[in-house]
Amino acid sequence: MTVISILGFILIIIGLWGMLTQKNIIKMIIGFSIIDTGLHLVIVSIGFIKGRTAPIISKAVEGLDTGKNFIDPVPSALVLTAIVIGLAITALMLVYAVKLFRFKRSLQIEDFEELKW
Amino acid sequence: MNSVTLILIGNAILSLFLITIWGLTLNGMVMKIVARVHGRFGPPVWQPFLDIIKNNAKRTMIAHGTMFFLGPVFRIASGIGTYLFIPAIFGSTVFSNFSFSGDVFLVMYFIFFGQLGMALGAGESGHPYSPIGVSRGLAQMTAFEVPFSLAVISLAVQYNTLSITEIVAAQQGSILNWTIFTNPLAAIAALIALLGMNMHNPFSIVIAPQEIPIGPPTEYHSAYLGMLQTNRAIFNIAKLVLYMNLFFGGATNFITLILKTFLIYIFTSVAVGVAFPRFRTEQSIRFFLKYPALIGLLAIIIVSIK
Amino acid sequence: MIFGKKRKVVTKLENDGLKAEEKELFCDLPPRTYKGLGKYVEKFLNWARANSLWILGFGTGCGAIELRPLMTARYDMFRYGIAPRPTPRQSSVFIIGGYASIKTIKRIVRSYEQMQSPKFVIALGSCTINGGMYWDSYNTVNRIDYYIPVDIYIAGCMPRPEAIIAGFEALKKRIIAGKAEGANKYAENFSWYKANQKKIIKDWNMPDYNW
Amino acid sequence: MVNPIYIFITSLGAAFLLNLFQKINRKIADLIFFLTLAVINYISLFWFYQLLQGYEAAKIYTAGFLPPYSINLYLGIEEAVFLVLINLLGFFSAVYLYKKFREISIKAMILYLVLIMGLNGLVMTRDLFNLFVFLEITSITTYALISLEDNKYSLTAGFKFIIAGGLVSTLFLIGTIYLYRLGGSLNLDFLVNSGVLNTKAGILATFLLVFALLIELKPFPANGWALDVYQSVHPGIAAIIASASSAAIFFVIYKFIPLMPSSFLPLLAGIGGVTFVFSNLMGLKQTDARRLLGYSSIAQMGLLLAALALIMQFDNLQSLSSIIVIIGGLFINHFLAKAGLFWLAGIVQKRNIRSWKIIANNPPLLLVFGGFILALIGLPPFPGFWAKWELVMQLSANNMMVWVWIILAGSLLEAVYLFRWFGYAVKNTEVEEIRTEAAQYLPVLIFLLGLLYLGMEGTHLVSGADSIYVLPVLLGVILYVLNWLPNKLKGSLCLLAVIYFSYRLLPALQDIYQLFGVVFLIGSAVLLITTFARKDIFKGFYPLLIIMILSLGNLLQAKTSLQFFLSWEFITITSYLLILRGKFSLKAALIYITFSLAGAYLILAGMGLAFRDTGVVSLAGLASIVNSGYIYVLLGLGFLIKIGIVGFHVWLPGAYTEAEDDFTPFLSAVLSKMGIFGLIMLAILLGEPVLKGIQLNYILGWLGVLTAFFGALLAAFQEDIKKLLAYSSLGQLGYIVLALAIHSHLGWVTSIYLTFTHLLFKGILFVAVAGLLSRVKTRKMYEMGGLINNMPLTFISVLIAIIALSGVPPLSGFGGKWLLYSSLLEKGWYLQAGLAFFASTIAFLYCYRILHSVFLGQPKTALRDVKEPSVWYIVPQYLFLFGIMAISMYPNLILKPVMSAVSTYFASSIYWEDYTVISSLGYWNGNAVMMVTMGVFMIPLLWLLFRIKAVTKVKQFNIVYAAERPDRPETTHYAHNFFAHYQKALGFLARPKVTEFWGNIAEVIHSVGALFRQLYTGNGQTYAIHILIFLLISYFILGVK
Amino acid sequence: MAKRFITLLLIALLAYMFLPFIVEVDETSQLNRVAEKYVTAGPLELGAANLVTAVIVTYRGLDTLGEIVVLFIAAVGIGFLLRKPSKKKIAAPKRSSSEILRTGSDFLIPLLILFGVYIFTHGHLTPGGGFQGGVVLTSAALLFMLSNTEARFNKQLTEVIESVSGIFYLIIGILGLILAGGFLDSRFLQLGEMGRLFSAGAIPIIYSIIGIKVGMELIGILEKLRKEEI
Repeated sequence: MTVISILGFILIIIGLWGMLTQKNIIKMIIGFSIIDTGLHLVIVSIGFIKGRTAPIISKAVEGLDTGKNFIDPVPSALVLTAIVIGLAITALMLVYAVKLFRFKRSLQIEDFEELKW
Repeated sequence: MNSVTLILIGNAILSLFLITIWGLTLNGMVMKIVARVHGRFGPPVWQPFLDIIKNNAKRTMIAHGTMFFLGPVFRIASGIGTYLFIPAIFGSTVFSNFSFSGDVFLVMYFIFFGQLGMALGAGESGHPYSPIGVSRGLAQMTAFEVPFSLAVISLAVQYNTLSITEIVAAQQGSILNWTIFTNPLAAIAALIALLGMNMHNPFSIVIAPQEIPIGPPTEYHSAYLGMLQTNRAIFNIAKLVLYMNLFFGGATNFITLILKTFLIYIFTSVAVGVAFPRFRTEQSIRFFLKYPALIGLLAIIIVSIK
Repeated sequence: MIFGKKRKVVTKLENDGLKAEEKELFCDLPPRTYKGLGKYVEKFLNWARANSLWILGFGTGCGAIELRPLMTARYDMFRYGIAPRPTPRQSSVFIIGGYASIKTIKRIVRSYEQMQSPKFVIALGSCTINGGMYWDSYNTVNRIDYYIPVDIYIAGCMPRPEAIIAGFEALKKRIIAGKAEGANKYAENFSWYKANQKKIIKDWNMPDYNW
Repeated sequence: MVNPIYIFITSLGAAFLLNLFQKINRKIADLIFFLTLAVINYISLFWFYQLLQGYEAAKIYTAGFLPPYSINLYLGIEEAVFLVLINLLGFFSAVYLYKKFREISIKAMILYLVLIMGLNGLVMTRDLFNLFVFLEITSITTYALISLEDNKYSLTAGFKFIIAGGLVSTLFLIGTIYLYRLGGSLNLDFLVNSGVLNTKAGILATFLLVFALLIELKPFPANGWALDVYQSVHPGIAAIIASASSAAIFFVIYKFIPLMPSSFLPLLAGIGGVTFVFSNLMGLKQTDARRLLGYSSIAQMGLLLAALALIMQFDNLQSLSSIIVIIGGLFINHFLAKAGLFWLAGIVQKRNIRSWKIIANNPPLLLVFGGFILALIGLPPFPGFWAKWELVMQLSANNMMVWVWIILAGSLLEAVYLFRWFGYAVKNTEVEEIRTEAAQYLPVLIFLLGLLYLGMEGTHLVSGADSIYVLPVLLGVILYVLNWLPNKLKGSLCLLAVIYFSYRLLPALQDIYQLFGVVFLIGSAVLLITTFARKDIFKGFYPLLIIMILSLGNLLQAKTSLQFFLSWEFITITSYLLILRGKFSLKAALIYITFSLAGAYLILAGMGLAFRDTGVVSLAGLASIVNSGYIYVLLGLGFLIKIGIVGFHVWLPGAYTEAEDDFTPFLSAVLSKMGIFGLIMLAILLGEPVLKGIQLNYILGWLGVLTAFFGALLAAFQEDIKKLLAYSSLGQLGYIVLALAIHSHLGWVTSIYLTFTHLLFKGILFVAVAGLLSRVKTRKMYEMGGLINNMPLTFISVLIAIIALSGVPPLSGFGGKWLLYSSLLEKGWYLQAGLAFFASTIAFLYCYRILHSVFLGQPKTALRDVKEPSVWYIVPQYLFLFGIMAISMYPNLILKPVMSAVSTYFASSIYWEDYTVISSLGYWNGNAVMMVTMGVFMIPLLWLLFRIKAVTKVKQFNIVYAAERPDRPETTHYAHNFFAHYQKALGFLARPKVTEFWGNIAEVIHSVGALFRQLYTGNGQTYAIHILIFLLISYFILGVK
Repeated sequence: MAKRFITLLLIALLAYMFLPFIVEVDETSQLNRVAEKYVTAGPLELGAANLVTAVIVTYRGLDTLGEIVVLFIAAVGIGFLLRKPSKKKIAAPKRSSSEILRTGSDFLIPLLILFGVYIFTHGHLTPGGGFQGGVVLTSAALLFMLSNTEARFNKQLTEVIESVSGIFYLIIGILGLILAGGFLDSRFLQLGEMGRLFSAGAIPIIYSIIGIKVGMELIGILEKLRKEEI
């Protein structure tokens, strides 16, 4: 597979490691962001075809068979949505972090274990 | 009421009368014999008659309530009834009583009728000793009924009938046909149970004259007591007749009946009753549920294997 | 209830010794006298009574020690139709075994009253007649017959079992003769007996007649 | 035709606009909010209706291109059902939440609208990525709405949720993109046959997708966050999450099934099953009401998942309607009940389930609560019942018995904690009132009515059901509405209903069934008279009673196993609720319902097996089964548990004792016979089955005689009068079972004869005790005494009943004993006969005890002025008494019909000569015995009466008392520990081994639950690790090659 | 430590689990059916030069609407979450922005706005589009916030613009439903000549609306987070 997707998966793994081992909420959120980034890389890499160009009709591609020269536009479209959604979730996570900090003046995940069993 | 019924009733009354006389006499005789065993003269043979007359002739009576009043009635009715449901003499119309009413199970259960009624009457007296006696009596009864019932079941299996008359009929002919010889284990179990039933030592805890004056009838006196004593004679003889019928070949005439019941009674009251100390209630319960019950079980198993 | 309906209740006892809430726990009828049935019937019954004497031994005094040998094979009271009985309800002869202290007189009265008539009392030993060796004791009763009617006294300190048997024989004769009517006497002179009893029993907490 | 796309347009438009309108006027904004919800409801209802009418499903192509080029939506009948439910819930939840919304912010409304829209989208969309978008929309709105209750707990829970959600969306997205890569499309329909699954990567991608969705369904153990959310969020939101969101996700999984390789289905089923069982297990230890609901929610979704995955694996599915019944029933049941319960949790405002007792102050709320609890457990008349029935039937038919056991075990656990909770709610000791507002109350009520309606509809869908069998419920509802009537009038109405019902039913029944009809209905009618003595206002008593009694009748006329089981369950529930009415019956009722349900589930499993073997649900079909041992064992065990056979009797004394005094007679005299009836029915249908070479009837016989023995023995040692009678009942039932097991003409005659006599004397005894206790405020026998003077009428009836019970001639009880021994000896069961005889002598101990300790001996000072109980207690006693005397006098009155009824099944082995009944062994003439007894009784009685003049009636203390006077009645009455010596001798047999055994089992189960819930540490990170572990385990279990 | 080790193990297993994606899925060389159609027929059907835009706005328009909604609810949700001010306020140290920042931003802000508008209006022609444009707009706003710490955006105005643009988006969608093939079909307007600003049907309009809406939503988020004191 492409290097990009491998890179993406490595990022996902790294992000996951961060999310699962870091006790600080902000660091966990960063971990999540890294996962997200890796994910976006993986998505983009799916659409990539070696030697082809972005699917925009311009002078450079005029007259060529678009079907043979363009990469897949769908993953590019999807990744945009994914980015926006990731953004939204990250923003909410951060707001949650803010709210949680207000209650306990702490950002350690172990400090929020009142609910259990 | 037709003539058949009248004759039946007449026969029953005659039978009952004779058996009451014999029962009281038997009691007197046994008292005498026991006294002789003790090395005493003992009361006269007719002493039971005197006691009953005296008690019935008491001028005052008290009653604690209706059940108290009826208790002895239940008791004596049960005694009479038990006797009347047993065919006392094989082949005799006078002594066949009302045995057409039911089989051996009826007799076994009718015994409880009086015990329950008596216990209720005693209970109403309000005297604590009465229920203590009742409690002991009932407890002991549950225990000695086990070997007895096992023996009866064994008999029922052996003779394939529950009818007393037929059981007696099957034992006719030779002394070796008696159940005590054909089914000795059942007979042994039942005889041990009889010791409990008769409440002689070692199973006399129920009436325990020393600790709880006299057990259930502590408050009974005068005519009540007279009736209870009468019942003791009748009921006793009823049990003996039942045993005689079940295990000792029954009787074909009154003399045989007298002889056989006398001997059975001698066994329980003199041979065992005089010679042993007394069991506590739980000891007697455990006793009955151990070897006698085992013997009864063996009797059933052996019979059913045959 | 069906009992006692037909009989007119003459009077009721006060039962002053009882607390108010206890009064309904005890019967408040006084004793009454009873007539015999008919001359001959009564004779027969008296004979039966005389030959079936069931005794209630009241063994406070030393006299009771002499009652025990009666049951043994040596004296064998059973042959005279005498038998011990554990409850006053069933007994017909009340044997007071010696002196009666003020404390026990209450029990004596109660037991006597609970016996069913006809009932007979044998006072055993000198103490019951005149106090005997305790005649000047602060705590004993000198004459038992001030408190319950006595049929037979057996004098002696203590009387031997043979004397007791003789006493029983005397009692039998008295019964057969129809003279042993202590219960009726007690009922007739109930207020006198009761007054005597109450005079010495200070903590009277029984009904006036113990049925 | 409204295009369903307008659902999105209107809700989004409103969402965009709300903020603006709010600036103008908040009221308008609110109006728009509700209007929007109404519109989307209208659209979905419209489509639902259209599709029902057979119109074509709506296919919506956005952007004017056909799939797979554009995103398309699909609205078929399944989608429509889910949409309708989600939107209805959305609307009512909004009504419920309105006050909260108004207080807080218009933003909440916006988020709410978008959430509902997102759920709609999840249901309709056919595009993978679009699905993802909608998933995120619902997740984000949920994250935000969690803070509706702005506190530490909800926010921590929310954060845990976000972490889990983040992981889920990552997995989902990876799966999506690889599916696109491998399948060349994002459209579900086009992916199905695109060959994606040919590669390991394709399967992995599918797995990731499915797994992500699965996590959204909160499977055990990767669901710690979900529980926290349920516990902490506003109940209105929790209702949405538990019902609407879960519904949508569930539907998505359903949509995905065609895409999944078949190897996924067992995994899904396994996960569902594990979730179902373990969530219920952990729920046992839970005391927080909302968290409890969370456990239950998760469990229910697990069950649904398992059911779906299992159904999809069936080789031979009977019909579409059974899928609808199973999935639809389970789903709707969970959907409505869970939402309703969460709402209720919001209304009650109490966290601890023990504090829910305040709900008892508000009967309508209590009713609703009870309804939801019953629905959740899957009891009739709610849809879950039909679903579980059908599920078990279909599982059995497809030879998945293991699954039947898993589901039944889980259901039982769930029932335990839900009923425990309900028990706490019923027992009111507080005066605190619940503030209810119509806006909060109405949605709850509407959902309950919906459940009821759908439950009733279930009768049309399930094969073998009949709406007649739910009619009693209708009658109950009517009576409940008529609650304002005076009690006696209500009672009379009940009585009339029962009499009319018997008049209609009894002639239609055959032989044995008819006899049991008499026991059930006439017995109940007589016992109903007792209830007239009630003075207080009491809600729900008669309605429950009438349902119970009529269902008893229905039990007899049941033609199919479903009808039978339905009536059986009705009786179980109503009797449980009636027992629960007792003052201190909490624990007893819980044990009762636990055992009853366990029994019922055994019956259910047995019927499932029968269905597998015969393929029909008709009861008569059972007769054709060749190898019926297992079915006999299962059904028989179920019936025996209801009887309270030894080993399973632990529920019995408590239930009998703690039930209200005038209900206990029903339990003992009537209800206990339903187990007997079941056994007889079973024996009629199955004969004498053999299992692995063992004669099952032989075991049954021993069980019966042991029950008789232990029942009698235990009864002897009781101080509590009702407990004594309860054990006595147990013992008597033992005889009946023993006689039944003999399986001969004589045996059955005995059994039915005993059934009748037991009805009579136990009826008397329990009614008498009820009357007694109405006067004497204690159940301890030694605290009574001497009551014969206070209540002579009661004493006489008790005396007669006791004589009949103990089997002493001349009364009817002896007939039973005689028949029993005759039949036992005839069969050759000698040892059993011996033990039975022993038991019957032990019975004397307690028989005497009742009479003595209560009625005889020394009257207590405190009870001196006690009066005879109300006439309503006396009348039924004397009606029964009349019955006993009649039967005793003329045994053929009852024996002849019984014999002829039994002759249908066996050749008669006894015959009559006048009044004498003659068996092969002995004979018995009840009439003669009676006459002789009366004769011999009269003679001494006359003599005593002749001496009556000498008699003085004395008072209670006129006893000889060692020359002293008695001091107090309490110390003079010998009644406590009456059979101390017996206890010393045989007490070792009466030690509560069985109770300890079951107690240990309960303890172990609770401990296991407690152990497993330690998984939920409360740490959001740990929960994420759980998800990861769960992912890996599931994947490696799947073992993709 | 043990927990970390376990986590490491788990992640390693996860990596192992993902292996098929790396090993089995080889590099693409061919467009699949859907992509092929987009690439070849897209320009003709929609008239958009930027085919990614065509996919985003029209073919997968519903996704985009959803995306907008996600942003919208994120903004609303953040506002909702932060509805209550902190009880314990720890004011961040306030200081005015530097001269360089202020001058620089004064210079950059108009350019950024212009650039943003350019990006979303030309989304159908060149790389970029509504989201990108919106973000550029937001960066202008961010710059403004940084340079003018005291100034506030008119919350009312941003919200109204946001709502109205959202409604317009929906209206265009409905127009597509009524006038053309389906919801969000951009072809109800003339396709025009490819490469012109006013071409490709409603795509530029949609993208503009998206741009404005995204910009306003992000500004809203920034504004809410900015005024927040922890």
